[in-house]
Amino acid sequence: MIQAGLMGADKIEWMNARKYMYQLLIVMFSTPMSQESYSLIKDNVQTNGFPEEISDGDFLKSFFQEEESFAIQKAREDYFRLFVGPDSLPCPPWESVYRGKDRALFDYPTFEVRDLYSSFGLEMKKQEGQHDEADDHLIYELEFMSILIDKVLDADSPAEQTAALLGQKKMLDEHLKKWIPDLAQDILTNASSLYFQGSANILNSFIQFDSELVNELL
Amino acid sequence: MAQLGFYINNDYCTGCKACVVACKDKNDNEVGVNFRRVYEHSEGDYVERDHAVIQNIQTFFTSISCNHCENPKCVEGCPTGAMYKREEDGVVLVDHDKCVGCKYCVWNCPYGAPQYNEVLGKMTKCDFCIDLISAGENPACVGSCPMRAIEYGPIEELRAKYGNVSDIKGLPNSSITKPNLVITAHRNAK
Amino acid sequence: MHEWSLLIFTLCMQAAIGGTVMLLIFYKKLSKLDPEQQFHVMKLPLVVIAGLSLIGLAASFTHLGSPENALNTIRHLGSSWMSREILVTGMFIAVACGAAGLAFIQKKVNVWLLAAGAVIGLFDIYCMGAIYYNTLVSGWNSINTYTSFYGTAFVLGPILIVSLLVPFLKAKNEELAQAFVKNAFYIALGGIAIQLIGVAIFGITAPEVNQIAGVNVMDALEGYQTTVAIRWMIEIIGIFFIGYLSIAMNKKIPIYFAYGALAVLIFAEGMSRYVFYVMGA
Amino acid sequence: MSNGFFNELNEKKISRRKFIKWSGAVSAPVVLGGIATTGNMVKKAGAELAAKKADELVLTTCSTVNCGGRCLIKAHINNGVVTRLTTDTKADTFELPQLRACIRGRGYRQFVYNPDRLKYPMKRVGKRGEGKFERISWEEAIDYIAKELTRITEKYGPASRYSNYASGHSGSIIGAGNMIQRLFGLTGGYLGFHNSYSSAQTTNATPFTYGTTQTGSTLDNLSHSKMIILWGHNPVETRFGVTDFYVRKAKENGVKIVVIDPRQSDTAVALADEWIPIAPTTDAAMMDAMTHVIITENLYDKSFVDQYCVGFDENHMPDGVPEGESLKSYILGEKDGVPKTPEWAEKITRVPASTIRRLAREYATNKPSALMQGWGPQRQAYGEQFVRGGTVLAAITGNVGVKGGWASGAGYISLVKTTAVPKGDNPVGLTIPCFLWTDAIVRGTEMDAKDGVKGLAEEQDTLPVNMKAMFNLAGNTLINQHSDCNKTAEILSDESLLELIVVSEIFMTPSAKFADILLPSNTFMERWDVGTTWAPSQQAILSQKCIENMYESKSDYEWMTMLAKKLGVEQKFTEGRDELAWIKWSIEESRKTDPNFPTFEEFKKEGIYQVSLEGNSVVAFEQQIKDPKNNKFETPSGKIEIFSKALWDMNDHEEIPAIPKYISSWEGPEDPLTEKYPLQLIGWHYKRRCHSTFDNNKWLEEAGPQVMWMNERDAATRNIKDGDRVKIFNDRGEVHMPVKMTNRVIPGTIAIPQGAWWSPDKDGVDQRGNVNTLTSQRPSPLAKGNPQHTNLVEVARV
Repeated sequence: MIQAGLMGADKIEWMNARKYMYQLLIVMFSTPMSQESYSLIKDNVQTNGFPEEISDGDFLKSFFQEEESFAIQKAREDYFRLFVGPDSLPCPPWESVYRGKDRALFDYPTFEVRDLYSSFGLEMKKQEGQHDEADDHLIYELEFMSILIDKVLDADSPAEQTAALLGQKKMLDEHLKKWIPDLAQDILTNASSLYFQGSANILNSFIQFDSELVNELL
Repeated sequence: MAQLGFYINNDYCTGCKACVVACKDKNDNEVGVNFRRVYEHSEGDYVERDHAVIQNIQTFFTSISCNHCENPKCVEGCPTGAMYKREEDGVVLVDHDKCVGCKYCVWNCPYGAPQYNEVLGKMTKCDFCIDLISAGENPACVGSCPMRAIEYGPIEELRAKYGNVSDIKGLPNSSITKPNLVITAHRNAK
Repeated sequence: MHEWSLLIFTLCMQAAIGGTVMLLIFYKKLSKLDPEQQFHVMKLPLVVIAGLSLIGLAASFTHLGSPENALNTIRHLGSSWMSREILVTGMFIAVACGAAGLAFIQKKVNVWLLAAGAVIGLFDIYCMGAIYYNTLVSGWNSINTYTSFYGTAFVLGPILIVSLLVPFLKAKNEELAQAFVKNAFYIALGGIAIQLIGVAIFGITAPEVNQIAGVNVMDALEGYQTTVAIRWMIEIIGIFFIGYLSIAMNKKIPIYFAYGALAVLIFAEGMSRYVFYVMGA
Repeated sequence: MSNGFFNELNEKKISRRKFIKWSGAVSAPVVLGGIATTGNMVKKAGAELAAKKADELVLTTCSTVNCGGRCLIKAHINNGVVTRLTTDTKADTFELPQLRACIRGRGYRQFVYNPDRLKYPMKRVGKRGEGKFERISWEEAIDYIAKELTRITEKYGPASRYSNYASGHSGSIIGAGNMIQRLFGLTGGYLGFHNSYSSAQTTNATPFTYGTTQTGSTLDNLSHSKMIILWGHNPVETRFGVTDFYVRKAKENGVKIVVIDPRQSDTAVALADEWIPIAPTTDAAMMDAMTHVIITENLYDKSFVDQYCVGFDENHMPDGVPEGESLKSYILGEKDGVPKTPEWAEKITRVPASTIRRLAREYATNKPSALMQGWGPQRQAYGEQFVRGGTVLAAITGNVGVKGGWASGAGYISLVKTTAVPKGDNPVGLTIPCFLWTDAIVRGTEMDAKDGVKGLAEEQDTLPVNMKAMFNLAGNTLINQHSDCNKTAEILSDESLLELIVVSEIFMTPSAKFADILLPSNTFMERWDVGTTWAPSQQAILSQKCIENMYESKSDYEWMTMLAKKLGVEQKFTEGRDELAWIKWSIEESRKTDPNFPTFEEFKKEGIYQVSLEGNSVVAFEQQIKDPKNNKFETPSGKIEIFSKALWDMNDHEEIPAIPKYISSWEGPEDPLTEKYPLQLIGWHYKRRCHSTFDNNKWLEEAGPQVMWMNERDAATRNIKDGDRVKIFNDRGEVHMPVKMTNRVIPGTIAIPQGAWWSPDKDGVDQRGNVNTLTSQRPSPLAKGNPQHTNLVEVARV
C-alpha cells in the first residue's frame, strides 16, 4: 500500500526500476544461464536504455548475437568455473575474501553485514543443521538492497523511508562499493563468456551509479 | 619486570617450524613476514672409498626471533625513533605512528628480526607476545615447540639456569648487539 | 635487487653535489665575464643541479613505505646516521634550489650560496657513506663505500657541468671552454682514482658476515663479475672521450659529444651502484 | 532530512530525463520461476535485534585426518566462528606430556575457512578426468548414486563394488570407509581390502616371527635402553604420537642414538649421536652383515636363542626342512658359498665395513638396546626382508621382552582402545590387497590367491567380476598416493572400465578430478568423532563439533544415511542413531572393556583421555620371556620363528625365503637398469603435509617448499645448481620441480617429499613434484604391498 502523499507516481517508478535492476543482477549471478533466463533477459532488458553511467561495454549486445546454445553453454561453464567450483575460484563472490585478512571466509565483513541485516530485522534463512552461505555473499547483499527498496515503497512515514534509504547507503558505501570493483575486475580478467564480462560491467557501474543516486536522495 | 629474554635448546631443535607457523597464526602475518625464523646450517662432505661412503655431515637448526638486545642497532639506526626499547621489560617494539617504512633497521639487525609488511608499509617485528604474557599465557612460539626447546623469562634467571652462551656457529657475534638470548649449543654448532 | 629508488637518489644527489663543487671551481674563471653574461652561462647548470636534487628527493620518497611520517625522520639525530643524512641532504637541496632561484631573480650568481652548497654537499656525501658503512651488511662496512660515493660525485659532477657550460661558452670564449674541459677531465680522472683505491682496499680486507641470513659478499657478487668488468670498460671509454675532447677541441668535434660521454658515464656509475645494492639484497 | 525528500529530486544532479529513459530499460519484473531472487532472507526469528556479542567459547577438539600425531586443538569460537586456535596447555610431565600441535596443526583455520573448499554436490559434465563439473542438489546426487549402484549391482553383482583405501580426512570411529562398507554389507556385500599403504609389508611379515603385530612397548622403555637404533624411522616428521618427546628424554639420560637412513632426517639432526647413510633397498644386507659379526664373535645370547627361538642353527630347525637352511648356515654362506661379511655388505649398502662391525658389536654388547624400525624401509620391493631382519637381530641379541629392549617389527601397541561403528559382515566375503585395486579394475577376474586375494571359497579360484563401482571417500589414493599416476589416470579415464566413481572430498584434489559425482565433505570441526594416534597410542581425544556444516557440505555418515534411506536400509544402517549417538554408543562400548574410559560428559568437558605411563608401562612379550611355560608365542612353533616353516611351505624360496635374506631388488642399486637410470629415488613424510593434506596451505608451503633433495656431487656431475628447476624421469613418468642441493642425502640417491598434488601439464609431465608419477605398481611378493621407495630415475636440467 503506497502512501499517496509520500511519493509521486514517477518516483515510485524509479524505485521499481532500481529494484528490477537489483533483481536482474541477482538472476545473473545466482544461477547458471538457462534457456529460460536467456530469453527473459534478452526480451526484457534493453541495454541501450541504460543511462550512460551504467554500461555493459556492449558485451551483452554481442553476447545475444552469438549462436544461442553455444552462448548458453559457455555462460553456464563460466558460472561454475568462476563462482561455484570445484576448482579454486578465480573470483570467490564473498566480501570477506576481498576485504578480509588472509583471503579466507568469515572475516569481519561477514559480521558487519550480519549486524546490518539484523538491524532491519532480517537474517539468513537457516536450513536445519546447515551453516549455509556466509552472510556477505554477493547475492544476499544485492537481495538486501532490493528488500530495502521495498521498505522505502511501503514506508508509512518519511522517517521510515529515510531509515531504509540510510540502510541502503550503508550497504553501498561501507560494503558493495568497497569490494565490487575488485570482484568485477577479477571477473573481467577471468571470464571467457561475453555474458559475464557484460554483467560484471553492469554490476560495477550500477553500484557506483546507485550509490550516487542514494546520496543524492538523502 | 626485569629484562626478558629467550632460551633455545639448539641441541633438540628439529627444524620443524611449528614455532614459525604458531607465531604467524597468532599475529595473522602474510606469507613473507616471519617474526620467528628457523635457519638450517649444514656443512661437511663425503669421502667415497671404492663403494663405501664416509661422511662428516654436520647439520643443525637455529630458531631465532628478536633477541630484544641490550644495545640494539635497529633502535640506534632508526631515523624516526619508531624502533624503541621499552623500559619495563626491555622488549624492543615498533611505534607505527612514527615508522616511515625506510627499512634501514633490516640492514642493521644481525638476526633478521625486523620484517617489512608491504600492506601496512611499515616495519613489524616480534613483540614477545606481551599481550599473552600479561594475560598469564606463554608466547605463541614457546607453547608450540614439540621438543620443548624454547623457553622465555627474565634473562638473568635463564643465564643462571642455562649459562650465558649466546654465540654458536652461523650466528653473528653477540658482541655486536648483546642479545638477550641463551643457547645450549648443538654438538655441531659449538 | 629492488633498490631502484635508492640508486636514483644517490646518483642524482652525488652528481648534483659534484656539479656544485665544479661550478664553484669554475666560478673564479667565469667571473672574468661580465655578470650578465656569467649568469647567462651558469643559468643552465644551476637549474640542472637543483632539478637533479629534486629528482633525488622524489626518488627517496618512493622508497619509503609510509611517506606521511617523513617528517619524523630527523628526530633521531643523536644516534642515527640516516637522520643526519636526511637533514644534511635537505639543507643541500634547499641551498641548491635557493642558489638557482636567487640567480634568476638577481640575474647574478651568488658565490656564497654556491660555496655553502659545495661544503654541505661534500659533508652530505660523507653522511650517505656513513649510513651504509654503519650497517652489518657484508661488503658495505668498508672504505670502498665512501670512495665509490665520492668517486661518483667527482666523475659525474665535472662532466655534467662541462657538457652544460661549454656549448654556450664555446661561442664566446674558446680557450676558456678548452680549459674547463681539461680541468673536468683531470678531476674526473681523480674521481676514478679514488674509486680504484677503494676497490683495492675492499679486495684485500676479508669481509665478515655479521647477519644471520647474510651472504659473504664474494658469493653475493659471484654472478656479477662480468657486470663489474663491463662497467669499468664503459667508464674508461667515457673518460677517454672527455680526454680526447679536452685536447682536440678545435678540430670541430661538436661539443655534444660531451653529452654522449656524460650519458655513458652515468650508465657506468649506475651499474656500479646497482652492484653496490646487490650486496645489500 | 527534509520532510518528503522526494520532492527535491528535480533540482538534484540526476536529471529527470535520465531517469525516465532508464526506468524503461528493465521492464518486466525479472522474477524467474526456479530462481529465488528473494526469500533467501527472512524475518528474524526472535525479536532481539542487535545480537549481544556472545563471550568466547573454547572447545577442545582434534582433527581426524590420517596423522600419527593426533594433537589437541582448542578452538576459540566467537558467535559461531572459530577465530583462533591454541593447543594443549595443561602441565607437561614425563608420564602425561602435552599433546602440542606441530606445524600442520597450526594451519587448521586456513583449512576450515579456505575459499577453495568444495561447497556443493557436483555432477561431471565433461569427459572423466577433464575436471568439468556442474552443481546439483543433494537429492539429485543421492538419486543418481542409488540408481547407478543398483544398476551395477544387478548387472555385475555386489563383488564389483569397492571402497578405496583412504589416508585423508577419513575419520576413525565413524570413518567414511567403514561406513560405506557397512552400507554395502547391508545391500548385498562388496569387495573389501586388507593391508594399508603405510605398513602392508610389516603387518604381514612380523607375524611370521612373533605370531602377532603387537610388538611395541610403551615409550618410557626407551629411557632404560643403553642404545637406540632408529632404522629408517623419522618420528620428528612422521609424528608417531609423542615419540620424539620420549626419544629426547632418553637422549637426556645419555642413551646413544643411531639413525640409519639414506637421508640425514630432522630426527637424525636433532636426536642422533650418529647418522649412518645407507643406499635404499639394501637394509637387509647390512642386517645380514651385523648378524654375521654377532655370530662369528659369539656375541649372540645363546641361552635366549636356545630357549625361545627356532631356526637359529642346524640343531634348532623344525623337521621336514633340508640341510643348510638355518640362519647360521645362510649367514656363514655354507650353502651359497658367500659369507655375509661386512666387506660383502659394504659393496651393496655403501656403509663402511668398519661401521657395520662396530655397530653390530655395540648393539649386541650394550644390553638392553632398542632397534626401532620405521615404516619407510618396509615400503620397498622386498620390504618384508627388512622387517624380519630387524626382528631376528632383536631376538638373537635377547632384546625381546626385556625392559629397555625393543622387539622390533611392526611395533603396534595401543593403551587406549576405542570401538568403531561395526562394519557388519560382508556377504561377498572377498578382500584384495589395497594396493592392487588398479589390477582389480583391469584384470579382476584373473586375480587369485597368488595375487593375495583372501576369502575365496572352494569352487571360486578367482574374483567373480572386475571392479565396476568405486567409492573414493576422503582420500587421495585414487591417483595422488597410488603408484604410477600416468597408468592409473589411463585406467580411470576409460569409462568402460569403472562405470561409477563417487568422491567425497574437502578440496578439489587430483583424485576428485576423476569423480562422476563429487560430494562436498565437512571438516572435523563440523562433525563428531574420536581421534587416536598411530602406535604407540597413549590417548584418545573427543573430536568435538565446533561449528555448523559449512556451505552444503555434509559428513559422510549424514549423506550415507540419505543413501541408505533411498536403498531402503536406513533403519538397519543407522540403528536409529545419528553421528553423536554413535559416538556416545562407542564410548559406552569402550567403557565396557576399559572402565576408566571417561563417560561422554567427562570426555566432553575434559576433551582428552590420556593414559599416564605411571603403572601402565608395557613391555611386549614380557610374559613369554619371564614364564615361557604357560605363555607361548602365537607362532605355530610357540617360539620366535627365525626360520618360518609357514613361509618355507609356500616354496617360493627366491622371492619369499623362510629366513630373512638380502634379495637384490629390481630397480635396486644392482639392477642393470642403472645404466639408463643411475639414481635411486625415495620419498619421505614431509613435516608440512599429512600425506597429501595441507598441500594447498600457503603458510606451510613457505615453511616447507616442495623441493627435491639431491647430493652436491650428483648435482655437480649434471651441472645443476641449487634452486634450478630439474626434470626427474624414468619409463613411467616425468616430474619437473626445483632442486635443493644438500649433503643431507647419500650420493647416488635423490629424495622427493611424498604427497604433493599431482599436476600434469597437457603431455602428462607433473609440474608440482608428485613422487608417485615415478613409482611402480609391481607389488612386494609376500604382502602384495606398495614398493614406493624402490625406483630408478635420471635427473637433468629442464
